[in-house]
Amino acid sequence: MEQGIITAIRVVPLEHYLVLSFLLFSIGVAGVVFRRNTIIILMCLELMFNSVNLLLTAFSAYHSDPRAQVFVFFIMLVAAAEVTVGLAILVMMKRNVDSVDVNQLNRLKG
Amino acid sequence: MSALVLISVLGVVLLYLGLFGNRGLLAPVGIVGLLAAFVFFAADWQLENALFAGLVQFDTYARSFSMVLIVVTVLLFLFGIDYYAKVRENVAEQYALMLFSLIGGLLITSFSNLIVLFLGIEILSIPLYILAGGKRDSFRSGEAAFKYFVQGSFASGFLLLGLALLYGSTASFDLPAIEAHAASIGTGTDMLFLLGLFFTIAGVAFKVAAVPFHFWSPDVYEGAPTLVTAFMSTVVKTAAFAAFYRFIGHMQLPEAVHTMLILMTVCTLFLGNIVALRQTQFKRLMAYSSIAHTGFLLLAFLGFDARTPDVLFYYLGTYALATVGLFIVLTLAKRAAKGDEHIHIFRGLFRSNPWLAIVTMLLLLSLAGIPLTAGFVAKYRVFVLSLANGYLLTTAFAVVMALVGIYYYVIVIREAFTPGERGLQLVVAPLNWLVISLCGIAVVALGVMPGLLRM
Amino acid sequence: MIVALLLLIPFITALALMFLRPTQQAKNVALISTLASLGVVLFAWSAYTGGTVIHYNMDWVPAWGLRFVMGYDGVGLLMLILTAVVFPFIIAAGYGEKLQHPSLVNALLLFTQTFLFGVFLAQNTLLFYIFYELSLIPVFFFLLYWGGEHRRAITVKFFIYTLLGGLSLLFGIIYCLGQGAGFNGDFATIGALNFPLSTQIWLFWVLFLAFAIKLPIFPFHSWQPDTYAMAPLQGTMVLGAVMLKMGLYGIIKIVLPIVPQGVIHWQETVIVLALIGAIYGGIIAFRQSDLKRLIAFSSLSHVGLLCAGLFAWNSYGVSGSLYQAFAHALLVVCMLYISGAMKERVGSSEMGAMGGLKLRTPRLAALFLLVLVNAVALPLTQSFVGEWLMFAGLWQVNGWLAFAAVSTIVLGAIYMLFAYQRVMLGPDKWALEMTDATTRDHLVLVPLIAVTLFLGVYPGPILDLVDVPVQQLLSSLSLN
Amino acid sequence: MRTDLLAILVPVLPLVGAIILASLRRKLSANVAGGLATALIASSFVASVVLFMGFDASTGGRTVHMLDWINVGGMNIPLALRIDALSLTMMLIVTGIGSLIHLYSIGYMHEDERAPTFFAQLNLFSFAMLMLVMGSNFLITFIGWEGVGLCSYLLIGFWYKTPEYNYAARKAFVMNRIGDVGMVLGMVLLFQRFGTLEYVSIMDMATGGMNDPLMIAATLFLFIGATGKSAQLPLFTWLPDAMAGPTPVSALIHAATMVTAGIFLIVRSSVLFELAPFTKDIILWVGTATALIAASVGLFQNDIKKVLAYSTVSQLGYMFVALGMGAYSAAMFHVTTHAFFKALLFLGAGSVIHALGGEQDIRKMGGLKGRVSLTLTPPSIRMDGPVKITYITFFIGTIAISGLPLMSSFFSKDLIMAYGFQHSPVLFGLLLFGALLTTFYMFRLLFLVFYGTYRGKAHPHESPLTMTIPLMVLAVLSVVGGLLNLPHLFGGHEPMKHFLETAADAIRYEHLGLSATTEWILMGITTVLVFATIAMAYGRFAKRATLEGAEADMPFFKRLIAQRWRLDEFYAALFERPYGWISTHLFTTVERHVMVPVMNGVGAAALAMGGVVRKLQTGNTSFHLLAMLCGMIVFLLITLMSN
Repeated sequence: MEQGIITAIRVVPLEHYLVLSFLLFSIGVAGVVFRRNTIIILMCLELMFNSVNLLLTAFSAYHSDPRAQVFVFFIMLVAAAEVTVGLAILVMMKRNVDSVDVNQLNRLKG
Repeated sequence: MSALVLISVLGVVLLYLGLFGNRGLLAPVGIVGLLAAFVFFAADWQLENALFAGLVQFDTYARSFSMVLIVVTVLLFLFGIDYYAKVRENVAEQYALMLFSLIGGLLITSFSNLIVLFLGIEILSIPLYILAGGKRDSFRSGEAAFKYFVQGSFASGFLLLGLALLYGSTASFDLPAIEAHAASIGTGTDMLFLLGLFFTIAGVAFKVAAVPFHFWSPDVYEGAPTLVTAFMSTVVKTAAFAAFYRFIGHMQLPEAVHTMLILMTVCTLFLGNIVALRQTQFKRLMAYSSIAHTGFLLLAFLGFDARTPDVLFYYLGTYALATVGLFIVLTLAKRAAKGDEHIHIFRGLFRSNPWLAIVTMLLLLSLAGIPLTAGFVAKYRVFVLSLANGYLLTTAFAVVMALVGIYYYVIVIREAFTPGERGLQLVVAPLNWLVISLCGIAVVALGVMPGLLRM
Repeated sequence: MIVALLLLIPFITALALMFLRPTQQAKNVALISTLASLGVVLFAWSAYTGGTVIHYNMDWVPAWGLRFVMGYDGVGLLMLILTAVVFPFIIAAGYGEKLQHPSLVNALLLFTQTFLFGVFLAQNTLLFYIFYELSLIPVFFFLLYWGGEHRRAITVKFFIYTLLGGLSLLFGIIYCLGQGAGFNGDFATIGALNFPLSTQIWLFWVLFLAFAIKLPIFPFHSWQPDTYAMAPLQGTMVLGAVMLKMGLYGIIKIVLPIVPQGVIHWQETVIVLALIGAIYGGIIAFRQSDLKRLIAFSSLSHVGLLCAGLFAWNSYGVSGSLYQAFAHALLVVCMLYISGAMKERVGSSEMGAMGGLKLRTPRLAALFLLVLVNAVALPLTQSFVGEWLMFAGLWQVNGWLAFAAVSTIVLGAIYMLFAYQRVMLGPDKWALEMTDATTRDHLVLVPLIAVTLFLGVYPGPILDLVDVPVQQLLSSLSLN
Repeated sequence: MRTDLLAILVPVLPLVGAIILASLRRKLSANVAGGLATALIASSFVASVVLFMGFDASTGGRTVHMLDWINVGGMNIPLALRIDALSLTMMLIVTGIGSLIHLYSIGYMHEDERAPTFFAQLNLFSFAMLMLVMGSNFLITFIGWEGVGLCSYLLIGFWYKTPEYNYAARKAFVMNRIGDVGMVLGMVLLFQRFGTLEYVSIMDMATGGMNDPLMIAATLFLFIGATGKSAQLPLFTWLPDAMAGPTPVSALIHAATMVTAGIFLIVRSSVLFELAPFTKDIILWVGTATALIAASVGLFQNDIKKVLAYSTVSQLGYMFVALGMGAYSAAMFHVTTHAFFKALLFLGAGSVIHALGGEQDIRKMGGLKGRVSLTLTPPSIRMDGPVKITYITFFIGTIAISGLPLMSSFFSKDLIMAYGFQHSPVLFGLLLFGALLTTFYMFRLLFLVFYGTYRGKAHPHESPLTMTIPLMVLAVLSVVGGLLNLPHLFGGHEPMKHFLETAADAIRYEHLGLSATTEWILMGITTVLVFATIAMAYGRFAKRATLEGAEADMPFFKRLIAQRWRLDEFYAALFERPYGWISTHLFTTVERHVMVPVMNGVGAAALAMGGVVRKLQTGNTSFHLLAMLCGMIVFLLITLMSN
């Protein structure tokens, strides 16, 4: 990993990365919890994942240890897979209830 | 290694078989392949081989759980032959997805690196999202898939966060390193580490459906196709618990996390049992009962000592056996009842299919934990463990909850043995008979000679 | 060998009945099997020379503290005799009952017998517990499938309530196992447990609850009357005659040895509760109109006395209680059989539908009278010996308790005589045509009555059986 | 040893008879059964006589050990018989009078189709009674004690088709049981104190402190038992009802033998009572009260048997008075004579009832003696009454109980009254009053039944020989019975007293310290007053053709007495009805509305909880996510806090 980037990353103290990614993560969580539009929920999930990616990168830079970045790629991969599945399910849902509102689907309860 | 590769290839093979439309071969091939994998595991029993540069560690623990996973999958495939007999399309995919999911399970039972843990969980989950939606034309199935997906990815988000934080505080993904770090902390505090631990546990707890991460399970269990439900409540649950224990089993946890686990145990026991009391849909009942069992397993977690893995292994193995059998019976009854899942469909089973009724009774008694069934020994060992580690009140609470549990199982038995009424005539395919009776016999045999099932 | 036979004879017969379904022969087969076990037990008795006879002593799953130890001492042998003696008559009582699937009925009964034998043979607490719970299962199905009205609700209630006690017992046992202290669960090593008083005080209830419910003693009895009244005749017989004796046995074998100080601490409480139950049941029984329900409450009353006598915890009290347990088993079978015989003839066990039957069935009336004599514990019947010993034992604890206990002999007289009058005496209101006591009735009742009378005149055999073990028990405990 | 065998035979013979008769009760005819029963009891009478002859009082008695009964943990209670003066006396009475009454019953019951059962039970009773008197320890006595209770229950309810009879039978048994509670507790207490129940050993060990509370308690308990069995206050109301049984039963059980068990028990354990003067006082006053109350009630009874019943109760009262004063021999003496004349009277009554075809109401009798004419040449008494023998014997019985000079009761009752005077003149007065009441109602009975004009419808006829022979024998005994214990005053030397001394030490210490003159005076007073009373009774009843009207138009107090002091109503209101009420409501209220609901409540609560908690599962994904999040936050906070 090229030294320059690391130093560039290390310009900003770790705490900032922490806070930032926590913020992003929280936004993602909030979005997932409070929004009812499934597509937005998917995006917020992505947001959660990516905030973690950011965090990992920062850590890896500070630990000067590449494995975390490898992990980041894995995460991206997984996220992609999830989204595909998610969209498929979304399509099915649209077909079933003709809506993308999360709470349309609530026949199973109790 | 060989086994993992074999199973992955097997999955692909099945897909191709499906492509060329000879559905008759699917299950047989799958079963043969799985048995082969089983043999591979059995072959190199003792030796500890690390795979993928030590990301995966196939020790006795991992191997025994893997073998159980495979056996259960085989049983489910056997059942699948009859289950998918009517279905026209996408059968191959269903089998294949189960296999892929199984691989995920194998990975998380054997991980020694958190990356693998994450990947494994995802490999385990993503196929399940699809499987849950397996019945394309069924609304409920779709809903199940959707809920599972959303909540699942939500949880994996937290899991990731936890992993990241752990990495942040320990600068490593390797389990040993993390354990070392945990030990080094001792009584001191490391916020990052604590949070990381917390979120990771939360992420895993979601998979084992521990309160408060259980909300998906009743809906998904009810909505998903029965075979998939069976798969989830046996293979997935077993794998997840194996992973859970592998993760925290050897770690010196901070007191705080301990407190949280106790809390989680109590809540899970309470909610699972209490709510199950009010369930009339059998699958939903099984969902809550599985939450309840999660509670008992968590109780076993509390007292970490040398016996714990063995106890978990025994509990999960026997639980899986009983569950598989019951889900098969349910499917048959459901078929006869034109898709009804209310426990009334078992009414008068004893009059119409006495032997089936008796086996069902055995399986239910095992879940309830009545002596001379495996379930009793399992519960007994859990209590021994937790009491030996001094969780007096928690155990007492668990005992009371066990009583509650007995109630709702007995209610089902009562349905089956309600006199005077002739129930639905269930048609049992020979293969199903094979599986069911295997489960029944195993449950009793393991109850009489518990020594047979140990890692 | 004996142990193996006792467990296998009924068990295999039961399996055979289940698989072969010899509807016609079922009862005979079962009867033969029970008689065979009776023979075995009597042989064991004749061979018994005292002490604890251990037949099997092996590890089951050593790693998990499961051990398989079987044998018997005097008390256990008494219980075995009791079980073996009572069961043939219970089976025989079945000849009068027109239950469907006789093979299943008898299979279930034989399973019960197997597990009961297991309970009384087990020499390991956990093994005891396992059989203790198992014995419940066949009874559960018997009641569920052949019970009277409301059976579904009542059976489950009964099952759960009993298991509540069972699980708490399990909890206690596991707790003790966890204590190490050289206790591997065997009765032999139970003395090694030496809990501090503070522990014993709560552990007592954890262990005792199971038996308190099983017996049942006063506040825990509310499952019993309904169950007795609803259960099929043979079911009630099993419950009342044998199963509740498990409670007694368990108290002696588990509660007393594990928590002696706890017992002393709670002694008076338990005795008071038991006696409240004895009086409570005795009073209620007086106005019961259903014969079986009356028997249920009378049994509640008797059992209260048994428990009180046991907790007097001196040689008179304990041996009296054990002796009375035997008497009570025979008594319950007799009374229930008579109620069954009446139901056969009248068509219901409501005493309102009877009266003046002595005119129709003088022989049956005479038999009833003989049973009654035992029930009110007149001297020279078995019950008197037991009750006298218990009174003597209770007096040593506290005069007032003894007074309360003795007062039950009046209550007993009141309700039994009233019942007898309502069934047998008075004008022949209904003028029903009915047959007098049949050969079967005689075959069942006469031997039982003969035994009660013989053991009333010459209680030696049984008393000698329990005397030594009880002495040892008490001395060993007073050491702690 | 021959004597031992004999001793065992005495109770066993009737038992055998009972068993045989009970098992063959459908095969045998009334007469055969009666014959067999009579033969057996008679033979045990013979055996008793032989034993009596062969008995050497100086030895004090022997214990015949049959087998170990209850032998556990240091308690050893054998089945053993005690042969000594006391038990022999009672044995003779029981078997002797028993045989006579068996014989009598042959005639009395010959029409009843259940006669064999009757005789079986009568034999069983004899067995039990013999066990009672022969037992060598309290528990054996208790065997008989309960046995006679059972037989009394069976025989009172012998005609079981009549609900009232069954009720009376139950009443008798239950009241006895109430007494038995005392008896049992007494025995337990004594066992605690002495570690044995053998009479001999206890009497030896019982020494030392007067009024030792434990001794008082024990004796009081025993006395309670005695009040039950011997129909004393407050437990006597069962005895009059017990007249529901066949008359021979009333004669044997409820007059001659069973009801004296209480007295026997106290004499048996006299030593203990000597150590507890407190108890003795209580006995004394209970006895007095019973004697007077019962006698008063006797004045107004119109059922021939009820009159006799109350007189029995009152006579028993006298015996207890004697016991209370420590005059045990006097008590036993009166027991004996009372057995004679009361049996006689009952049998006579039975004969009358038999003669009138079951009529028991004396208002429907009268004039049965017919005309009695006395001729001097040749000297003879000619009577044309239908029931001569019955009349004569009944007459003898009446004067015997009234204590006319030289009759048996003259000695026995006067002895008691003399002791009473020695104790306190007041007591003497009371006893005298009681005696006069007795005389009055007995003669009232006599006159109303045999004198005046016949008021009934049935045609009287004399009873068969089997019935009259016992009457005559008993009549003789009632006359000469006094000789058994002839006081010094009349040149006797109280043989019975000295005989009984050998069995019960306490008797040695009883001593009548009155001067001869005092005794003469007392006797004189008594006799004079008795004759006066008879005259009064004669004046009121002898010529009567009709009787005073119903109780309704009596003055209050008189009515109260006529209605038996309303004791039955009192007990009914105080015990029977409340008991039933409690029984019902314990079930309907406590059991059904507390016990069961509480049990079900727990389950219901759990189910309800489930109903609430399951609401969390709304099936609404957003909510699930939110709930999950909140749960997680809560957990997180807890984690962080506990850190």
